[in-house]
Parts: sequence; C-alpha cells; structure tokens
Amino acid sequence: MINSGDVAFVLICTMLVFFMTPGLAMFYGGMVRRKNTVNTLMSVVFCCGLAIVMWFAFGYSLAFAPDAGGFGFIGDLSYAFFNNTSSTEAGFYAANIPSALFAIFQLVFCIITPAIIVGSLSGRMKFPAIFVFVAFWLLLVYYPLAHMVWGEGGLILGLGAVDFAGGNVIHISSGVSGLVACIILGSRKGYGIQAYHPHNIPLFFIGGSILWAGWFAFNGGCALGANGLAVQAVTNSVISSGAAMLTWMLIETVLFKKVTVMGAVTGAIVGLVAITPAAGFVPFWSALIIGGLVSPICFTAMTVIKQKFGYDDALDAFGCHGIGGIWGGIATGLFAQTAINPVAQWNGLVFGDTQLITAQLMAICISVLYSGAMTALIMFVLKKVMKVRVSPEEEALGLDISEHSEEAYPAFSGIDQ
Amino acid sequence: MINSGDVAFVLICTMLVFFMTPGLAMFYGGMVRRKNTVNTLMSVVFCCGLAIVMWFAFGYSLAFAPDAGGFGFIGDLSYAFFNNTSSTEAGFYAANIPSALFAIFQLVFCIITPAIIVGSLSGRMKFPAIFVFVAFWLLLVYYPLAHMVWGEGGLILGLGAVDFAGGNVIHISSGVSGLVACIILGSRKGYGIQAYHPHNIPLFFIGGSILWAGWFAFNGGCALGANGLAVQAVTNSVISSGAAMLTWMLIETVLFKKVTVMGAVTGAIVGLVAITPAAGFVPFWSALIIGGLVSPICFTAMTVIKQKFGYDDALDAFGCHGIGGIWGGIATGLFAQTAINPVAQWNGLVFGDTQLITAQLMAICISVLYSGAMTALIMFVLKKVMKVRVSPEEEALGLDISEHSEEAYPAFSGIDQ
Amino acid sequence: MINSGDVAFVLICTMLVFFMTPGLAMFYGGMVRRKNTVNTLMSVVFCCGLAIVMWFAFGYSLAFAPDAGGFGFIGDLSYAFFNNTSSTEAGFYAANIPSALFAIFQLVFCIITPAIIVGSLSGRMKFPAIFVFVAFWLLLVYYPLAHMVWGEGGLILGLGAVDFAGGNVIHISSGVSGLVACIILGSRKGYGIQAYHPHNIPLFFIGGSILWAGWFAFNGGCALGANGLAVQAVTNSVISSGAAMLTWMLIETVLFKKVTVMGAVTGAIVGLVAITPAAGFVPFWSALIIGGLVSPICFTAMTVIKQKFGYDDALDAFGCHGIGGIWGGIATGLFAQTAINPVAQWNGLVFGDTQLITAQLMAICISVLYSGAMTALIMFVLKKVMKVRVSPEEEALGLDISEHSEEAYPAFSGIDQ
Amino acid sequence: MKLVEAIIRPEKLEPLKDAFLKYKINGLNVRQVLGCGNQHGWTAHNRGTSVIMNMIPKIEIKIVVADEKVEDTIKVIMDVARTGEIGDGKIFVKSVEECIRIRTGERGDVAL
Amino acid sequence: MKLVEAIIRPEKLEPLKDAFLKYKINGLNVRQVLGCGNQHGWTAHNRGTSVIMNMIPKIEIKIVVADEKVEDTIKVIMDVARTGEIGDGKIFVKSVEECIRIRTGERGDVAL
Amino acid sequence: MKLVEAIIRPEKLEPLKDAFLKYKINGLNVRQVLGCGNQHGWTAHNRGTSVIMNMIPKIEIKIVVADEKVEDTIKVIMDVARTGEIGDGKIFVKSVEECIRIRTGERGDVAL
Ligand SMILES: Nc1ncnc2c1ncn2[C@@H]1O[C@H](COP(=O)(O)OP(=O)(O)O)[C@@H](O)[C@H]1O
Ligand SMILES: Nc1ncnc2c1ncn2[C@@H]1O[C@H](COP(=O)(O)OP(=O)(O)O)[C@@H](O)[C@H]1O
Ligand SMILES: Nc1ncnc2c1ncn2[C@@H]1O[C@H](COP(=O)(O)OP(=O)(O)O)[C@@H](O)[C@H]1O
Repeated sequence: MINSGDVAFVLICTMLVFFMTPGLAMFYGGMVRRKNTVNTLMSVVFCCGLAIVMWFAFGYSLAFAPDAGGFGFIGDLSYAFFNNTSSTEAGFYAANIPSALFAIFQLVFCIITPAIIVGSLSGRMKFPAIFVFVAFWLLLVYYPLAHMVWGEGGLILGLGAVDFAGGNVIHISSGVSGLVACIILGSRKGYGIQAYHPHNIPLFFIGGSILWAGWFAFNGGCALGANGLAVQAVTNSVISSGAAMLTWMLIETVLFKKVTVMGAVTGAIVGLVAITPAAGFVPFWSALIIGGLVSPICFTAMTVIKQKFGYDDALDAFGCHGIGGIWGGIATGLFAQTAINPVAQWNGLVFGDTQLITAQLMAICISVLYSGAMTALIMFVLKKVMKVRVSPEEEALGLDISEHSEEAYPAFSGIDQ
Repeated sequence: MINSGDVAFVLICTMLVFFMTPGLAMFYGGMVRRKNTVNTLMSVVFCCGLAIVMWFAFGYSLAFAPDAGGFGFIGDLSYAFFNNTSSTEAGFYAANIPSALFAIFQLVFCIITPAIIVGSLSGRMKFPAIFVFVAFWLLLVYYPLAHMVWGEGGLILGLGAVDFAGGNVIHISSGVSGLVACIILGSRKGYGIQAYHPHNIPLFFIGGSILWAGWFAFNGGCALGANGLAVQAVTNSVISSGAAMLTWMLIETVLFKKVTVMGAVTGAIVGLVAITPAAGFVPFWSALIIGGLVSPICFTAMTVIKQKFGYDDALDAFGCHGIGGIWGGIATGLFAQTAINPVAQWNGLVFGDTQLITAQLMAICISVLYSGAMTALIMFVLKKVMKVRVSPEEEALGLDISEHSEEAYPAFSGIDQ
Repeated sequence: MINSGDVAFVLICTMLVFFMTPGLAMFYGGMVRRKNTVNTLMSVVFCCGLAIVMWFAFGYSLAFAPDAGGFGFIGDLSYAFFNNTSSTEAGFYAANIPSALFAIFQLVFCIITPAIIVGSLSGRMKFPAIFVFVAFWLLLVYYPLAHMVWGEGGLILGLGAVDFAGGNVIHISSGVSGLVACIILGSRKGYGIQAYHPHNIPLFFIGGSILWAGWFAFNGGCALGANGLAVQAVTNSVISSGAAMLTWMLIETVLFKKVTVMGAVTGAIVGLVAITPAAGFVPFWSALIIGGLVSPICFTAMTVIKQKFGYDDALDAFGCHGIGGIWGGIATGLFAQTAINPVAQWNGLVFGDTQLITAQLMAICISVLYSGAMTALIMFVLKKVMKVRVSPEEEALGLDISEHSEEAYPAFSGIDQ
Repeated sequence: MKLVEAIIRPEKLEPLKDAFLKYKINGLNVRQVLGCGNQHGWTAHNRGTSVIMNMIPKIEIKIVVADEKVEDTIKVIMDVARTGEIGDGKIFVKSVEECIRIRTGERGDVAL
Repeated sequence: MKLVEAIIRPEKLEPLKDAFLKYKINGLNVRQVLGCGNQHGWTAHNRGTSVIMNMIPKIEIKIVVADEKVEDTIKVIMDVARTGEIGDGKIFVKSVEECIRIRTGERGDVAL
Repeated sequence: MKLVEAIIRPEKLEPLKDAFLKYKINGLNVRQVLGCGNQHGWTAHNRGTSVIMNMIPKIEIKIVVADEKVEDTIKVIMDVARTGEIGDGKIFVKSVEECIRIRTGERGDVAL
C-alpha cells in the first residue's frame, strides 16, 4: 500500500542523490589543474541532462520494463516515455510507492554512474567525444546491466547474487569502464614524470562532503521505504565511512607521518563505495570491517598497482569505485545475513554458506567482463568515427579554453577588463 | 488528518527550499566581478533575515489571513505574529499539516522571491537602498500578489487560473520587477562596451546545483503532502530541467561550436522556472516540451531582446525568471489536465479547452502589470528620499569595499599582513 | 509504534545534520588565513571518522545505556558495538523509531560538538594533539554530559532542567571547552597586534548556509518524529535566526555604518545557537526576543570581553556557542511553557514559575564547570605527554605545510608544474 | 628603450587601457600587487573587530616603449590615474637594454 | 649581471623548465600576468553574449644570469616558447647592479 | 635611485614589514611568485603518491629608495629574512632612472 511516509522518504532521497552528481563534479573539479576545471565540471554535469532525457525516452523502459525476449538481458519498450508509469499507483518493483517515483529514484543512480567514469578520462578527451561516449555507454552498458541485476527476470538476479544499492551496476561498471577507457585513450602528457597538483582543495572538499551526506540517502533510499532496512543501510554506511576514513589516515600516518584532507575524504568515499552493495544485508559490526579494510585495498590499487601498470586513471575512478566496489561485492558474500534481509537467499561465507559468495563472485565477473568489453568496443568505434583526444597543444593550453572557451576564474585576479 | 508522512515531507522541503536562497547568493555571487562578490552575497542573503521577521510579524497574515474587505486583494491581520497559527492543528489551506508548517513553508518562497530581483540590480545599487526596496516590495507586491493568487478569496484564484508552485507570484513578479527596477536604476558603467567577466565559475556552479536539487523540493513541496501530486511535480521538474539543459547546450553548439558550464546550468535553471507553475498539472510528456522550448525562448530574451532594448539586467533575473515564468504560465494553459489535478477546472488548449489558457493569460497580465507598476512606484519614491545608486567612483572601486568594507578574498593571495 | 513518517523524518534529519560538520569545516576554513586552510578543514572533518568509530564501539553505550552504578553520571557497556540496538525495534528513548536510528541520530550531534571546539584552537595546535584531545574530550566530557542531560537516569535530567536540542551538551560544553583550551594553548603569534584576515568569504558563506539550513533539521529532528513538536521547533528556529541576523546587522550599522556578510551570517548562527535548547519549549513570539537579543550579547562577548581578557578564541567558538548557549539555556527558563511541551515540568519565569529557571541555571553551571574542568585536565596532561603547539617557525609557515604537507590551492595560480 | 612601470589604483586600469588604445600604446602587461606607502589602508570590520588593511591591492602596469615615447606614456598615465588623494601610486622609469619578439626573433624598437 | 625577463604563453612554462634544467640554468622565478599586444584574446561565450577576453593570461619569468650567459638563455627561451603565432611574447633584458644571496651574504655572480 | 628587489620566504613578510616601519622605509609593494633555485621544494602526498612541489611560493618585494639608503635597506632585509637554510632567497639591485608620484607630479627622490 502506498503510504506517505515511504513516499516522503524516497522522494527526499531522490533529491539528495540527485545533488550528488553536481557534488561529484565539484569533487573532481577541485582535483584537476585550474586550466581543466570547467571541462571537468561540464563533463560530469551534462550527464544530468543527457541521462534524464534518455531515461525518460527509453532508458527506464530498457532497464525495468518486462524482459524483452526472455534472456534476462534487456527490457522491452513498454515503459518508454514513462508509459504505464504512474505518479499515483504502485508498479511491479515496489508496492508502497508510485511507479513514477521508483522510475525517478532509479534515474538519479543512472545519472551519476557515467559521471563517475569521467574521472578516469580527465584532462585529455574532447568534450563531444565524452558526450557521445556517455550516450552509448548508457545504452550498451548501463541499461542492460541494470536490467540484469535489478530488472524483472534479470540474469544476474537469477544467480541469487545480491547488490543492495548498486555495487555492480554503478561502482564496478563505472570503475572498470573508466579503467578500460583511460587505457584506450592514453595517458595525459607528461604522466609519470610530472606532478598534477589539484587546484582547489576546498572545492574538492565541498564535493566530497555532498557525496558523503548524499550517500546515506543513496544507500538508505534503496530500501524503497522508511523502514528498518533503510535504518540498517544508513547505519552501516555511517560506520563503514567512519572506519575507512580512520584507516586511510592511519596509512598516511604510518607512511608519511602526515594526514591529508584529500586522503581522509577519499577514505570516507571508498568506505561508502564498499558498503554500497552490502548496506542492507550485513550486520553492524561487519561494516566496521568492510570499511576498515577498503582503505588499504584501494590505497594499494591507487599507488602500487596503478604505478606498476602505468595506466593514467586520472582521478582514480577505477581505484576508488572499481576496486572498492569489487571488495564490497565480495564482502557482501562474506557477511550477508538472511535474517537481516531475506532477499539474500543464503548467509555469507563467515556464517558458513558458500552459495552466496559464489554467486557474488560470478556477478562481479559478469559485471567486470561485460562493462569492460562494451566500453572497449565503444571506445574503438568512437576512435574510428570522431576525434577523441585533444591535440597536445590543446592539452597544454587546457581544455577549458580549447573545448569550452570558458575559464573557471576569469576575473578572479581582481583585474577588471 | 495530520499525518507524519506529510509533515515529514513538507518540513524537509521547507529546509531544502530555505537552502536555495543562500544557493542563489552563490549562483549570483560567482557571476559578478570579484570586487562585487560580498555585495552580491549580502544583497541576497539579508532577505532571509528581513523576510522572516516581516512574515512573522504581519506578512503571513496579509498574504494568507481571511480577505480584508472582500476585494480579494489583501488579507487582514488576524494571523499577525502567527496568531491563530498552530504547530499541532491544521488550518484553512491544508488539512493534513499544521498551519504553522504551512506558514513557514510559504515563508521560504517569500524569502527567495525578492532575492531573485537583486540579480537585475547587481553592481550599482547602494545596499541601504536595496534593503528598503525589498521591505517595500514585499509589502506592496509580494503579499498582495500571494493573496490574490493563493489566498482565501483571492482575486486571481477567482479567475480560474492555476499556478502550481509560483510562476506568477514568484518568477513573473520578480523577473518583471527586476526589469523595471534595473531600467529605472540605469545601466552599470560601461555596459554595452565592456565585458563583465564572472569571477568564480565553481561558486556559480555550487549555487546552481543547490538551486537545481532544491527546486525539486520547491515544486514537490507545493503538493503539501507526500502524495501522487508531489511525485508528479517532481517527475515533471526532473524531465523539464534535463530537456532544457540539453537544448541550451544544443543552441550553444550550433552558434559557437562549444558548450559552456554557465550555459548548461542556466539551461537547467530556466527549465525549472518554466515547469514551476505547470508541475502539478501537466502530463510527463509535456514536461519535455516545456523544458525543451524554454531554452531557446530565454536565450533569445537574454541576447537579442536585451541587446535591442539596451537595459542592463545584469544577471538576467528578467531573462530567466520573467520570461521563463511567462512561458511556464502559458504552457500550463496549454497542457494542463484536470485528470491530473482537479484544482484545474478545465483542460489546457491542446486538449481543446480555451477557458484555462484565457485565465492564464489574464493572470499573467495582472501579475506583470501589478508588479511592474508597483516596482516603478517604489523605485521612484526611493529615488526621491534616499541615495539609490553608488557614485561612479564607488562603482569603479567595487561595492564590496564601498558598501561593506569587506573583501571577498582578503588573504587569498597568501600574503599575510 | 514505529511509523514510516517519523522514521523518514528522523533519517533525513540525520543526513542533513551529518552534513553540518563538513559545513562547519568550510565555515571555519573560509575564516582562516590561506596557509591554515587545509589544517582547519582537517581538524574539523576528522571528527567524523573518529567520533563515528568511538560512538559505535562504546560511546553510544556510555551515553545512553542504562546508568552504570546509579550515579546518573555514565552509562554501562550494554550498548557497546550497537548491541541491543536494532534497526527494526524501538528502544527506551523513542517508541516510534528504531533504536539504531536513535543511535545514529544522536551520533551526528556527537560528531559536530568537538568539531566546534576546534574553532578556538585554530592556527597553532599540532594535528596529532588535536586528534588525541578530541578522543579524550569525547570520552571524558561528551559521553558523561550527554548521559547526565539526556540519558536514562541522568543527573541533570533529574534536576528538572530541560534542553531541547543540546544547549548544554553541545553548545555550552564546546564553547567553554574552547575557551579553556585556547587559554591553556596560548594565543597565536602576533595576536592583538596583527590582523587575521579571512581568506575566502564565499567558502565561509557556503559553510554558514549549510549550518543554517541544517540547523532546522538539528532542532526539528530532536522531536524524534514528524509531529507538532518538530514544527514548533523549526518555526522557532526560523524566527530566531532571522531576528538575530537583523539585530546583528543593526549593530553593525549603528557602529560602523556598514553591514558585512561575516556579521550577518554570524548573527544568524548565534540566533540558531540560542534557540537550540529552547526550540521545543517556547512560544513563537519569544523566539523573536531570544534571537533578537542574542546578537548584542554575543557581539559584546566577541569584542569587549574577548579584548579585555585577551584570550585568543580564534574563530569565536566560545563567543558564539558558549555565550549563545548560555543565553539560550536561560531563555528557556524564561519562556518555556508546559502547554507546548509537557517535558518541561514548570513554566518559565515570565509566566510566573521560578523552579525551571533555577534548574536551568544549575544545569548551565554544572555544564560550564564540568566541561571547563575536564578540558583543563585533558590539556594539562596532553602538554605533559606530547608536543601540543607548533613551533613559531611552523606557525609562520602555516599549518597546512607543517602539519599536512598539503596546500589548499596548489595549482590555483594557473602555473603548472 | 625604457620600461615604464606604474603602480595604480585597481579601478583606474579600465580607463587607462582605453586611453592607451587612443594613443596607440598597445603592448603592456599588468599584475596585482599589494602596496603600502603614505596610504594606510581602509578599515574592515571583522565580527565587530575593526582591522586595518594596511597593504592595499594595487595594479602594476609594465610598458616597454621607445625612448621618445616615454614622456607621452607618463602623461597618459598621469592624466587618467590621478585622483589627487593619497594612494594614487607611482611611476618608475628604468632602462631596458634589449627587447626580443619571441615569435619572429626581431630585436630592438621594432620588437615592441 | 643581467635580468632576462620573458613573457610567455602559460602552456610553455613546463617545457621551458625542462629545457632550463638541461642547460643548468637553475635560478628563476615566475608569476602570472595579464598581457595585451597584437594578440587580442579569444572569444568567450557568456550566456549567449560573445565577449572578448582582451587581456590574456601570460607567464612572466625572471632569470638573473651572468653577462656571458644572456644569449644562451635567450636562445633556450626562443627555441621552446616560439609557436610562430601571434602572442608568443617578448623577452626583455635589463642590467642588474648587484645580487646578494640572503642565506650567505655572498654578492655578485657567485650569488646567482 | 635604486630598486631593491628581494625574493623572500612568505613567512618573513610580516617581520620584514615591522622592521621597515622601524627604519622608516615606508614605500614598497609585494606580490607572490613561484621560484626555484637550490631549494627543490617539499614533498606533498596526493592520495598516496608523493609529488615534489618544485616551484615554491615566495614573496617578491620591491622598494625604490634613494641611492644612499640602498645598503641600509639590504641590511634590514638580510637581518630579518635570513634563516641560514637553503631557500632564503636573493636580493637584486637595479637602477631606476626616474620616479614620479602620480598624485602630485613630483619627480625624483622627493617622490619616493
Ligand atoms: N618607494 C616605493 N617603492 C615601491 N613602491 C612604492 C614606493 N612608494 C609607493 N609605492 C607604491 O605606490 C603606492 C601608492 O603610494 P602612496 O604613498 O600610498 O600614495 P601617494 O604616492 O599618492 O602618496 C603604494 O601602495 C605602493 O604600492
Ligand atoms: N611593449 C610591451 N611592453 C610590455 N609587455 C609587452 C609589450 N608588448 C607585448 N608585451 C607582452 O607580450 C605579450 C605578447 O605580445 P603580442 O604582441 O600579443 O605577441 P607577439 O609579440 O607574438 O606579436 C603580450 O600579451 C604582453 O604581455
Ligand atoms: N638566478 C636567479 N634569478 C631569479 N631568481 C632567482 C635566482 N636564483 C634564485 N632565485 C629566487 O630565489 C629563491 C631562493 O633561491 P635558492 O637557490 O632556493 O635559495 P638560496 O639562495 O638560499 O640558495 C628561488 O626560489 C627563486 O625565486
């Protein structure tokens, strides 16, 4: 039965999660050099426009409409233009909220996912190419994956794997896609020799804070109601983010004797990534472990592994979201309890069941392979048909001017013209 | 019956909409030259203080108390100091939330409206004059208009015109007032010859993001409950803003081959302006049209028309809110459906009824004429009794120092003193 | 009975209040010199990590578990690691929300309190010392005080004193602790001779705005449900903040003929501090008085008193929170009405009862003495066992580099390296 | 060749640029500096405390001109940047030994 | 001793620093300036209005070198900073009478 | 007239200003520059990657003084700005041909 408490909760969560995408733009924008600020903001925020219109037109339908063909791979077009989607009646996925609310709540997740990828491509990709890339990525990666994991009759759902708030669909898919795309795109000029200093830590901090607070709505909202599951998810998210921040600070203290804002906030964020798939399945104490371990895992990925393989994952979309998401998916398989959420058919490994962890690993593999392969395909085709990378001169000049003719702080010097 | 779900929803929406006024300050503040930053923040944010106290003392009563005299023009003083306003019992306007909640929810709208006007007057008006202007504007324009459109026994309400979340009262009135006031105030020095570069695009972006996310609470909250209407309003707002962002980007691509952050965000904002009066009346598909068309309309207003007439609407309060609001009011008359919201007595023009569109046009005309005339009156009287404009030297020096003795970034150079 | 409306409300309030701590970091960060920006952000935001983990492990239990020993001083360990804390069942403190929700809602208050203190210590304390200080402060001041004021069987609760949203536990304790700690720590180099210019007013403004909007959730949420009490609390908070902003602007106008953004926003904040303990107990009209008077009171504290005694309360944690909180506690004793909230056993002084004001004064004294004494103890021990203050050279160089090897705007100059 | 270096009030840059345009002095570069001299700043109010901004933002303009144009350049600056109040700034003239246009490698007065 | 002062495109600073490293020119300081000359800026689009940025961000480098190293320094700059497009900038050479290393009090060429 | 141009550590500006006040040297202007020399910056940690800030923020002070005050000025700077560690900076002395006070049109030493 539709009830106002649940509607209020999911509506507000929709707003707060929507706010995360501009927040991500600030988070990324603060980390880049000044000359690429506008380009970074733009590459993230345009996703709002594009993903909304595509979702309304057909994306929602492809992801959540009844299965087309019965392969569990993609939905049909019966929900296109929000057909059969009502602001007063409940739909298939939730009995307590109107189907249109479910549709826009899912939309805000679909907006932020391609925006995450952009972090890997920062500072060297032409904006029109990013635009086209995101359009095709949504079509070929996001909608199918969302359908497989969450959709009626979806493939991965059928495996018995669980994913509370989007570990596979959102974090693993975007992180892995970022990795693949940034390898195909190539490194920034001077990568490995030069230091890329962030230009505005407070801007990064504002963005990180919006992400942190918004994430509670992100994970909590996935309970699709103001109920015990939402409380469980938010509580786990709080604990995991706090623990991850502390362990990141610990690592920095041990290695460098100093802690940084960039480190501490990154720690909190990876703590949130890791708990995302697990939030509504695991007990409180395990959130401490999930969060506490994600920082060393991601730290290693962002330093040792990245350096070793030499790919230029500029703002660590893969290091944070890909790696953190995989750890989160595995952790769900370790710590989930059917008593907490009967959607999980089995308990996690630490409680003795092996089926769930197996299903989780399979789901992760499918997500990694599927999104990696499709991203590679899109990038290769893109390279054939359009200019994907800016020229070295444009890269040196900065993408703000070369791609947008817009500076981030034109009159900041106080010199009027 | 008062119920916790609706109370929760409207309370939270009140908070989020309140946050929009500081957001607007940032939005405006980022667009001005560095030397006018503090003045811009101040001119917007002081509205919070002034509008709250006036609303509590008598504003709420003038707007929403029972009609004084029966002309449908202004309320009486029976709600002054929130008399007869209770935090536990429902009032006349909503049976499901306490009347004090209704009062503060309406308040947050009343705060942001004069703040919008400030955008037209940026960079040349003395702060005390702005203060007095806003006080009289609230008294002579906002309260009467709110009473006419929304109040018990209001004049415009009687016409059968509808206005979901404040197209007339908020956007048209502020936009038109901005236009009239900026013409009477005169242009900034060098306007038309000189370029006014924004000083901080990320600040503009932060403000724009707060506006965007907050607007969902703005439109959704006007359903005064966590119900289907709220879902309808939010869904429409999402779609319209996305579509408007894309069409603005399209215009820029066609004309300049480049898209800018300032353009894309402005597009989203005008998309939200346009859907404001329509949000709870129109079907989803029409939101795509309303949003898709508002960008070319406003773009034309902000370039061709502004240039032709040569008025200096500095931050485009008229171009965005005035024009966007008018288009939204008309669009409501085109696309409204009684089936969606029976508050509309007739369907829109595209469904064959002509009464609604007529009523809408009349309501728009009354709003334009009333707010334009009163603003002119206030400005003329103000010019007689006090110094309204800064001196050319103060303008050149910047209003931060001349009006506030406060710089925006005193120690940003890193040079301690 | 647990109901979705209340759960929705308190969950969302938890998120919004959580957001206030990073907001406070920005508020403080904008006010310091550029060279101490990162240090200020870090000193505030690390509290999120530390306070979360400590709360989960034992803090919540010490504060809210059944009294240990029956002195009303501290709780036992029965809620450690959120034992006996459920995301589906209600606990002792609220029948309408799950106990885990109560626990995390209380947590967000516990996060921001030590973060406030940091404002007094800005620009001269070693980061490891701040870390250790906060850990012990939470243990020795916050948990006991929260237990005494709010806990089952708490001492101060037993006096009949009331404190709606944390006047004693949060504002008085942090403000007084800030004062004591900053005196023991000593002034910044050159204090009294030199001017400390803020480096980024817009950043201060963003933070202040987040605090302002979030505070409505802070005070409203303490009703622990979406009910009339929440509406009362939010309405009072709105009125008080508006009035305080206006009176602060009035003071500035009278004294300097100019108003500043820093003044106006500070006014709003102290208005919120003052209403915090009173919000759910006093009638609307009294909020106007409470807010209207807090500005002159705090203004005097921050200018006359601070200057006279010469302590270096760098960002006025004591001037805002200590003084404002004391005034709020007294005002509660003046204006509370049992009719509004029967938790108050007597009416306030203006309604003729003297018991409440007596209890309030006693509660304030206990809070002041207890937190002052314990802070002094912690600081003295700390000074014995570790380096608490940076060297004069490090202070001159800035704590960003000396403590964190991280600059706030490394590449802001636009000069790539 | 001489370098004419002027410290002026920030609000005088715009009119000065226009004046230079008229006098066909078209190569210059500017930056922001903080300066102090006889002018001791203006008073700011910081949460009730009055503080003096004793280093004041100024603009420094550098123009390299041929020897015969020095006096003209000085005149233009004096005309536009003078308000008569303390804080108008200074003009310094220094000698420049060589000027090279990077684009072409030209040297001397033609490179200006 | 001479001061070689070059106004260059911002994007040329990184390669220039590398080049100096190779030539063992290791003392220098840089700042951002706004400049105008023959290059009249690029067009920005501001909510539909095209505006010209007519003062363009440039980097000013100052290097004090011994007299005999002046030409080498100029050569390095010319090699790296030239694109052949308008806006490449200028090099100015001025004489410096004295140089003192604050750390040691050394004067003259040894202090560079 | 001479221009004394000093590159110093940012944290030395405040004491230096106080010292100048004592010695009645009251006209000066400052700006921020990035410099490199023997000092190669400090190490920053960027999400685990150690990066070297190899251009370090410095303050450049310019003081134009009459010829006879040059050595005094240098002495004051040396006294205050020296720490003895690499990175203390340099002082450069250049000759200035003319100085004009914009406010009054005065020229020469009186205009300082
Ligand atoms: N001796 C000097 N050396 C370098 N700069 C100076 C000197 N004297 C003045 N200036 C610069 O000129 C500016 C204006 O000087 P000031 O003495 O305030 O005004 P006025 O020249 O009108 O008396 C100062 O802010 C400073 O930047
Ligand atoms: N006479 C001059 N004095 C000082 N700076 C100059 C002068 N002429 C040019 N500049 C600087 O050199 C930069 C490049 O000059 P410009 O004329 O645009 O290019 P080019 O030298 O390639 O023709 C300008 O932006 C300005 O900063
Ligand atoms: N030859 C030079 N030309 C211009 N600036 C220089 C030169 N040498 C040093 N500097 C400036 O002086 C600063 C300090 O120089 P450095 O060699 O690091 O210290 P020290 O002089 O104590 O050995 C540098 O950061 C740079 O700004």
